Amino acid sequence: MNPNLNLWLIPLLPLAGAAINGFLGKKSSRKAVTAVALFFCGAAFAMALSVSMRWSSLTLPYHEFFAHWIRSGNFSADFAFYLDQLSLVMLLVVTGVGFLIHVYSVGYMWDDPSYYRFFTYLNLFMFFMLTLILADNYLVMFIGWEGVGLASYLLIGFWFTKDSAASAGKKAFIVNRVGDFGFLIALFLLIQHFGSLNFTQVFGSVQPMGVETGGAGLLTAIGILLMVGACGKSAQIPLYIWLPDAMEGPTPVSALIHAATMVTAGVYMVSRSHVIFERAPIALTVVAIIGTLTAFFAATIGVAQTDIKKVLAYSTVSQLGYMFMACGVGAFSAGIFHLMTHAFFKGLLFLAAGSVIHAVGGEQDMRKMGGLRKRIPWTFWTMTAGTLAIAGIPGLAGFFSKDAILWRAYQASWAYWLVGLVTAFITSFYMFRLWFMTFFGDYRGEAEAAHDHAGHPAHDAHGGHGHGGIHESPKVMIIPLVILAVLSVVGGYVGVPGSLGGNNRFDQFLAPVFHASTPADGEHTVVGEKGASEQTTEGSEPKTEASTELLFTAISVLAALLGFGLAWLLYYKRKDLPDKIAGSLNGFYEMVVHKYYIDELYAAVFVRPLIDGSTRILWQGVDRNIIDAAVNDAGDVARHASDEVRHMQSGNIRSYAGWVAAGAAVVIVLMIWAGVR
Amino acid sequence: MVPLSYYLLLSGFLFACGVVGFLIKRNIITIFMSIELMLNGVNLSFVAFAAHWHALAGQVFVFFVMVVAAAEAAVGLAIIISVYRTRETLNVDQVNLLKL
Amino acid sequence: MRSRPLRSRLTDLISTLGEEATALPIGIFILVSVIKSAIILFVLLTAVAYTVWLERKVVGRMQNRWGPTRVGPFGLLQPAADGIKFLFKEDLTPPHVYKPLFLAAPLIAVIFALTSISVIPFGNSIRLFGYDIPLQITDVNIGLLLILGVTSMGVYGVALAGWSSNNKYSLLGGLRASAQMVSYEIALGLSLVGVLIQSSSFSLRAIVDAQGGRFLGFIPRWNIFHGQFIGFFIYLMAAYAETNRIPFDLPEAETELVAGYHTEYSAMKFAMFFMAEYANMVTVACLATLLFFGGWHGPVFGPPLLQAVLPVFWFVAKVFCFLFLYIWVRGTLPRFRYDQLMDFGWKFLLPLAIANLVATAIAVAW
Amino acid sequence: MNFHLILFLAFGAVCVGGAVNLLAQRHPINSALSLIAVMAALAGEYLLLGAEFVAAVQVIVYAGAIMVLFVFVIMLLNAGEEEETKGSRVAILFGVPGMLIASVLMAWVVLRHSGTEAVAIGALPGNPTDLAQLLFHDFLLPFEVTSVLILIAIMGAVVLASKPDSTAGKVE
Repeated sequence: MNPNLNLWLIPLLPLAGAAINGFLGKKSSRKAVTAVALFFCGAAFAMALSVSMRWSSLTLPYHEFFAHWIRSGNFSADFAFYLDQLSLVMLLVVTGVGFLIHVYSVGYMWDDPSYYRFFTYLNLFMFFMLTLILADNYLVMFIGWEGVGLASYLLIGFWFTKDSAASAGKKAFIVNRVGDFGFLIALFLLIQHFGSLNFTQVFGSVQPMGVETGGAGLLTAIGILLMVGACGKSAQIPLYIWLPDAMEGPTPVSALIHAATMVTAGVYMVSRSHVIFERAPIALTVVAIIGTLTAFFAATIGVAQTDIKKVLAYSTVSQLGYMFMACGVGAFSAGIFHLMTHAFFKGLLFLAAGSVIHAVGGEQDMRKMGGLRKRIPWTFWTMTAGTLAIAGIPGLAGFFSKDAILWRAYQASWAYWLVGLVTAFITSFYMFRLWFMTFFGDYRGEAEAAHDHAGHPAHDAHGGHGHGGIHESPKVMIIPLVILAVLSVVGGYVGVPGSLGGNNRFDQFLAPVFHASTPADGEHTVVGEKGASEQTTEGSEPKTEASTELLFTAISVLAALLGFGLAWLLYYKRKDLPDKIAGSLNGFYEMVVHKYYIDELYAAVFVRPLIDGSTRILWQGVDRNIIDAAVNDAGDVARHASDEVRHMQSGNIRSYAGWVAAGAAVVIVLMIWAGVR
Repeated sequence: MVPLSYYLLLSGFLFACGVVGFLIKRNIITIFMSIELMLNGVNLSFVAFAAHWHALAGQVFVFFVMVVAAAEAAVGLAIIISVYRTRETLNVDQVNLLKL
Repeated sequence: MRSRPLRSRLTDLISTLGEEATALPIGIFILVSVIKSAIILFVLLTAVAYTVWLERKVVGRMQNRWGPTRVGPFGLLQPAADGIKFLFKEDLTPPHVYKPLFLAAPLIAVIFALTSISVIPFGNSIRLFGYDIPLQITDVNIGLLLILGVTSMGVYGVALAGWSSNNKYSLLGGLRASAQMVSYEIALGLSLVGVLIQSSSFSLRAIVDAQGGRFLGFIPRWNIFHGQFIGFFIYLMAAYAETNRIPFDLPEAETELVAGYHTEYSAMKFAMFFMAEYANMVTVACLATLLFFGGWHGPVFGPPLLQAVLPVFWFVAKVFCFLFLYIWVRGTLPRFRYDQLMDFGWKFLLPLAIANLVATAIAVAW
Repeated sequence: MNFHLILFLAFGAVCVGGAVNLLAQRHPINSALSLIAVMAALAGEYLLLGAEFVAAVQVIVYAGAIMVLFVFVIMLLNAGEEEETKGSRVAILFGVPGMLIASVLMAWVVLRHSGTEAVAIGALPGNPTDLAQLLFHDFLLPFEVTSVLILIAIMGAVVLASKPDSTAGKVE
């Protein structure tokens, strides 16, 4: 039997931290708050590590049951946790990166008046995220799902006195609701058809089912609806619009929630439901197309952004698109691999960006930076590691995971690969653009002069310290950066593909989850273009393909280098060129700068009609003329009727008694009549 | 030996007298007494049924009815006193407003 | 008696009313009952008359005067003279009274006063002409309840007299009487419950029988020595109030209300109230004897005839003691104020009675 | 005719007479006395039915306590004869006839559908021990509830009947 892992402690530790800080934090000193937050978060990380230590002695999947929640007829949903390889990876990523970001936040948020509140929310987020990961059924997962949404809302709107932050929080929440709606419907469908939300039971019921080919069936519907949910949470087209706005939150939040963990929940959920998706090719195709489009689309927007965090935000959207692309082509383990490496390098990038912003006194516009390389060397070098990793420079984490995805995408369809490749090029370009603009050239901002005046926005908690102009961040911020940088560099080596002489241990590790349940052999050929990918396990790829794969690797490296070169040309060598290009591409550039007017489009398509419709039809039409009128008319009728009837209420007791007696007499007569008959 | 129906008839008669008294009497105290008359009629049927079915529980219910009657008499008469204090009449036909 | 098979309808009916039915043929039963009623009525009325005489004598002595002395030796014929006087006085009916009730009230008072004596046993049954004849008009197995019920009806006489006189003194007397009697009836009833718990019967005969025997060979096993002293105390107080005797004679307080509820009464109607009051005193004294002082239990010795008479003697002696106590109290204590009376009843006697009841219940359950 | 029936009829006649007299009398005190007569006669009926304890309690509680309260209140308020006032037509036009029709119908039903089963005297032991067993054991909860009820009634009566100014004085 399995040893008792006490999984429940992992989410509950951060919750305890949140509770302590939430209730007592206001009165406690910053040091106490820090100690509580870091201790409970670190304890969760330690628990996760201890679980992974005992990994070999476990039979998987591991279940842990706590309490009955809903018991209704045949349907039941319990509070129970579930642990397998997939959960473990997520667990380690979330607790590990989360802990590092907690540490970083200590430095970053130190001067914020609501210091305790920040850590309360952060710990709360950890609780929900871990619940989401460890859930044994969709319902518990949904708790976590909604909970992280809540935490995200609270943290985006952390500086709620600022109007843009508050509305960004609301936007995130509302857009997420759209996705949650799809998720919920999917859950209802699951309950209706499988009578359960338990992963084991649902997948057990799904496994014998064949692959749905001829059109859309039940699994396709469920899959697409799940994907809608994932789109909301993971910021995919068309629901990505909230993520860039979410950058209103403090930078550690952006790093933790909107880059490393929460936004990957969608990927995790799709991967968790892979049994369903594998049997619904149309749904898979939808996932792949959405992922691919998002990856490309967001990357192009990222090129024209000037806000350092916005660039990273669109980059995140784009990278998430990669992950979905991987899922869509059936390469779930590649998706998760990228998820992990992305957590490392994107967390790193955000934190480093935060450090930069910190250094220049709250300025986020890259055009007002430059030449920071010498001033903040630690930040520069860690950021360089992150940039190289995301750009896919060989030997770093991003290279391996992105390469794995592209290779699998090619196996599915060259179109995915091509778009992915172009995206990789653009990614490399805008990341190096950011790099060059920030760290090279001359300093263009005025932070030197105006560093400590109160004029710059109070957000990003700069405030009191660092009066000496541009300066390096404190150690407490640098150490997490370094650790993440190291991880970004070496994190990829757990999944070196066979073609590069590795044996892709990551894929093998996840294999029990993703390969135990692929459709039966006779069926997979029908999957069509994805058939090949599902047949093979990367660990044992045929040698004949190794050279091809190597070729593709070379091409993507080339694309990355090309991006670097272009960025070097435009933003280091010939700085006048970008404006010229922008001028020549007048309309298109405008469009990109304005993010393809998507927000405006949404406003026109959804928000305006909604407001107009609510005002004209629902309020002035339905509400006033139908509902209110019904109520008023009912009231009028009642009033007129009672005007007539009230004469009965004379106040005369005997009169009342007479009515009662007469009524009783009628009842008695009726009873006797009924009895006699 | 007396048939059960005789007891029931007597009980019903008392009850009906109570109802009629409630309807035709004007003095609030007499009306109250009519209620007691109804209760007594019901009690008689309880006891008669208790004897008929050999179930002592019927007699126990009489006690409960008596307790309720006692409580009702106490509260009711107190109300009558306070009504009389404010209106100086016991005629229910003149006590037909909730306010003074 | 409840499981006895049904013989005839008549005996059956009577079986619910008295125990004698099985012992006596029906004709003789009726005859005996009539004779017993007559004797007891005679004795009771005589007792009432001579209680009045006794009262006048004793109070007189207490007040250092002679009391009645002129009519007969020691004034012994005074009650007869009083009776004749009442009979021959003009029977006034004031014009403003509500006549039906004015006439009915004294009757109600005296009837209920005399009725309650009917279930009181004076002694064990005696053998006469080969039949067992209990010294009691009828032995009902809920005798105590019957007495309570009948005495509680007695209040109507007083209340109606006060009201129908259409006189403010009378009305106040009637109101006081009804409020006082209803209030003290609760304490009275609760004080008896202790005795009932100990003897677990409502039958007065059974209650007396339960008091036979002795503690330690010389203390009689009467209820008053058997844990019911407080009960007796409450009973005594409540009984004084129920009979409107000093110190609770507020309904007829001369100094305030002229003569209270019987202000407007004269001649025989007044005599009826008088009789009712003293009959009630006798009943209450009998009840106290039966419930707390062992009834007719006492030393029995001597020849058979003496043995037959002694229990009755003991009973009468105890009752006499109580009547004397009444008179003694009257000669000694002043009258309460009305609010004091109500406070005493509700705030002292009632809680005490409840405490006594609870204590007795716990002791018995032990 | 038998003795039992004769007694039943005698008590029943008192009941009926009392009830009718209650309705007929104009003065509340006469109505009250009629009601007392009804109650006493009912106690007799209970004796016939073997319910001795109920009979005794009927006399003590109903006739001896509740009705005393009524008489007391009548005396206190010095209630006079009923005045003829124009009351409710409803009560006279619908209530009384309706009730009479219903009564007659019920009487008809009772007479028609009840058999010749008779209730014997003494058939049911109404002795206090068995009643106590029922009351304090089987019906303990209702018993306690009614005791609470009567406690509340006592308090309510005290509050209602106390003069408003006298309570105000206590508050000060």
